[in-house]
Amino acid sequence: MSSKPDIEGTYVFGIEDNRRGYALNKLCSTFTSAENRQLFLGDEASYCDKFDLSPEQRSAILERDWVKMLDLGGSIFYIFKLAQLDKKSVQYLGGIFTGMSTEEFIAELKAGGRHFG
Amino acid sequence: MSSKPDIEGTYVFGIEDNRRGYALNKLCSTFTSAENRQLFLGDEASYCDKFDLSPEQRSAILERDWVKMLDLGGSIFYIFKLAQLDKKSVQYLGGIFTGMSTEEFIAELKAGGRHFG
Amino acid sequence: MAEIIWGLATSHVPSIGAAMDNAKTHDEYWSPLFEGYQPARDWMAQHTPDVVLVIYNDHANAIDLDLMPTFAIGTASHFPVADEGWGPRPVPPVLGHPELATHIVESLVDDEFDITVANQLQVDHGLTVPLSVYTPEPGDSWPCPVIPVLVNVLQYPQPTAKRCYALGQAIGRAIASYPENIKVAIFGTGGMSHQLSGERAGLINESFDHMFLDKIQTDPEELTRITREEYIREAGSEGIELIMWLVMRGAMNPVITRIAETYHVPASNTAAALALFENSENPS
Amino acid sequence: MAEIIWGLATSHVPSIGAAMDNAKTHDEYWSPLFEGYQPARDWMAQHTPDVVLVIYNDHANAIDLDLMPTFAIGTASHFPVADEGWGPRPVPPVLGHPELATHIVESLVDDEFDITVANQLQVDHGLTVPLSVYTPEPGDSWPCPVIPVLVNVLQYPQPTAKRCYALGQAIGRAIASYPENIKVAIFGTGGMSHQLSGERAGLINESFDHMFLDKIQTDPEELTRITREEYIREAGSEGIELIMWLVMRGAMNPVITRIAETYHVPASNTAAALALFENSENPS
Ligand SMILES: [Fe+3]
Ligand SMILES: [Fe+3]
Repeated sequence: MSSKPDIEGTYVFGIEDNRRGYALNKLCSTFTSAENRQLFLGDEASYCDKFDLSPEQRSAILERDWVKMLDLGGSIFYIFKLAQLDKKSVQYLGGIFTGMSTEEFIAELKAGGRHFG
Repeated sequence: MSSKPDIEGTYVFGIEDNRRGYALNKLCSTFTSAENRQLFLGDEASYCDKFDLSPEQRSAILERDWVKMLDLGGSIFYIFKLAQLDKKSVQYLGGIFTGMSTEEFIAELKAGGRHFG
Repeated sequence: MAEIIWGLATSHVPSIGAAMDNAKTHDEYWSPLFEGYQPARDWMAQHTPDVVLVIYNDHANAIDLDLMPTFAIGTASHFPVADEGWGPRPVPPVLGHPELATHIVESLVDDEFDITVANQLQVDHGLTVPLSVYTPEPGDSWPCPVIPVLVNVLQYPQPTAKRCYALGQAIGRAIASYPENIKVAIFGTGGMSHQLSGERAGLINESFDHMFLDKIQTDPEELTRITREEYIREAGSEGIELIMWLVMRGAMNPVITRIAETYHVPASNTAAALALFENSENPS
Repeated sequence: MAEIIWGLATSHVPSIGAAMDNAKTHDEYWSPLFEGYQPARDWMAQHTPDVVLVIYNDHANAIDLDLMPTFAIGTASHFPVADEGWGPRPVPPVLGHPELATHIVESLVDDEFDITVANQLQVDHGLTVPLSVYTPEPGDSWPCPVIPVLVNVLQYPQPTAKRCYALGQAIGRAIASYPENIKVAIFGTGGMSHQLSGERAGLINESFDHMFLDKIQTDPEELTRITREEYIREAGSEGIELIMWLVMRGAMNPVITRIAETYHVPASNTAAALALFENSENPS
């Protein structure tokens, strides 16, 4: 019954998504500390155990299934912290989200960006 | 330059008080965990060291100088958590603040409370 | 369409909860207060809502010193009971109503209220004591889901009385536009006159309290013209909690019917009151 | 009486900061953007304020998922630079202006804005990148104190464009009523069109951007009539950050003078723009 707009090809993060994606986003939020980043990289699975992740969220994180993370309530700003740990750029993620290589995605941006509607 | 009203005999906790009393109130806020309550009671002085207290705030806490805590930016709702650790009631504090014994303070309340203005 | 069926104004001092938790309600000290509650409790037990909104303030428990919202609404599916420094109250878990809460937030933000969304929230005595006033013996669960609505009364500048009343009116519109046919009750909590610290600690102002108890029904607009400073001066530094009753009042119809009322001094350091109002039909 | 002397609208993408931090501003990729900044930088260096207000959003750093305010104002005396996941930016500490910030909060709450008070706050690239756009080489300290003004753009419902503009107008009144004779600059940050995730990732809408860049000066009222949905549809899920420019615009006079402007695609995944406006005298 939310008034949140439904826009094709676009995630609009709302209150219900916050609730659904809470554990996933919370986990990523802890990467603002160097100590936590080390802990995660040292043992990803047991780091995940500290959060109340759904099995789907857990495997999306461990398998770096970026689209699934978003589908399961992840917010791009939290998920990006995980990508940074992997030394992946927003352009890398953009390629994943749009089914392109990173190079193709960068080339489209350099050519003026992607146009819709 | 704050518009905070100045009312005799009354603490009005404002933004500047929050800033000034931050460490003191923050310390008291940690008493919402049983573990922290134990730690504090076990060694009050070293618990105090974990917070950026001014020397005056530190001694007000250790000496239970309740009026001074308020004067140094304490909020009654935070300070009361320390009083509870000592098993002191709001009536005990009321007595301190008004220069009465706890019994006298309770008696005034039972007689209809204290009237001003 | 959702509908507000009644509004309850009640003090929320922790010791009222403690009296119930420790079976002291028949003591000489407490029995006048709890006897005063009985007619309202009997009536409410006959008029059960599907969800309640509790307008209250946090007391240095769930809301951090770092970030203090003027108005916040809890959208979670459950709200853990806070440990306020002496262990959590032995009361059932508080369940939320995420769908209605989300609808109210969205409606209020569209209506130009700058709501803070409490996606996760622990609730303290400010919320659980009013639930106990409503339902003294909940057993394993409270009778219905709860939506916490938090108001800053701890740090100056508190919202003005006028803004609180306007928030209530906007909450009323939000509830009226919710598509499900559910019954809602709304609690305005805190007050009456009291002050915990300073040389005026123990302040009670019966004439102000009685004026407020009267006008909250008959002339809430007049109460919105009272300044923050006057609330603090007249009702005490903690008596300013009364502005939260205006949120409840604003959400109700212009004409409401008084079902029950009680006033008692003292409950701990406060004058305690309860006033129960039925939402009368709006002449439209 | 305090006075707003100019307003700067600027994108705040992290990579603009990273380009400066890593001395890449003369690279083929970055030089068009930074060359575009130069005229504005030269003018601002001649017109130095005593304090700046930065309207921005936090990006999952200082604002917790649990409690998300619509509008928050930082009242601290200093704001640590956040570690956003890859260590804090190597920039000077950000000092606040508690007196003016407190005055603004009190004035806004009186004016019926439901401000969250950030008594303590870490600041992320949303605030530090605009400071770097203003002052590329700050040395050991930024040229003046900063007041952070946070807007929720991350979680629907964001404030409406209309409400953001009204907030700006109220900030303008608050600054005008501050008794000290100080000069204030105000930054509206974020935008332009961009979208980071989903199948529309990489979206750029030049015609919307140019329309917005034009009307932010000449017809901001029209921009306030654009719905949240339309901002997201036209400017992308992150392009809705543009509503923060309206806060800046609202704080300025009805007539403002355009001093400099630049527009460039791409800066990372976004269209980046800068527009600098002098606050013209109000015909009174
Ligand atoms: Fe209270
Ligand atoms: Fe941003």
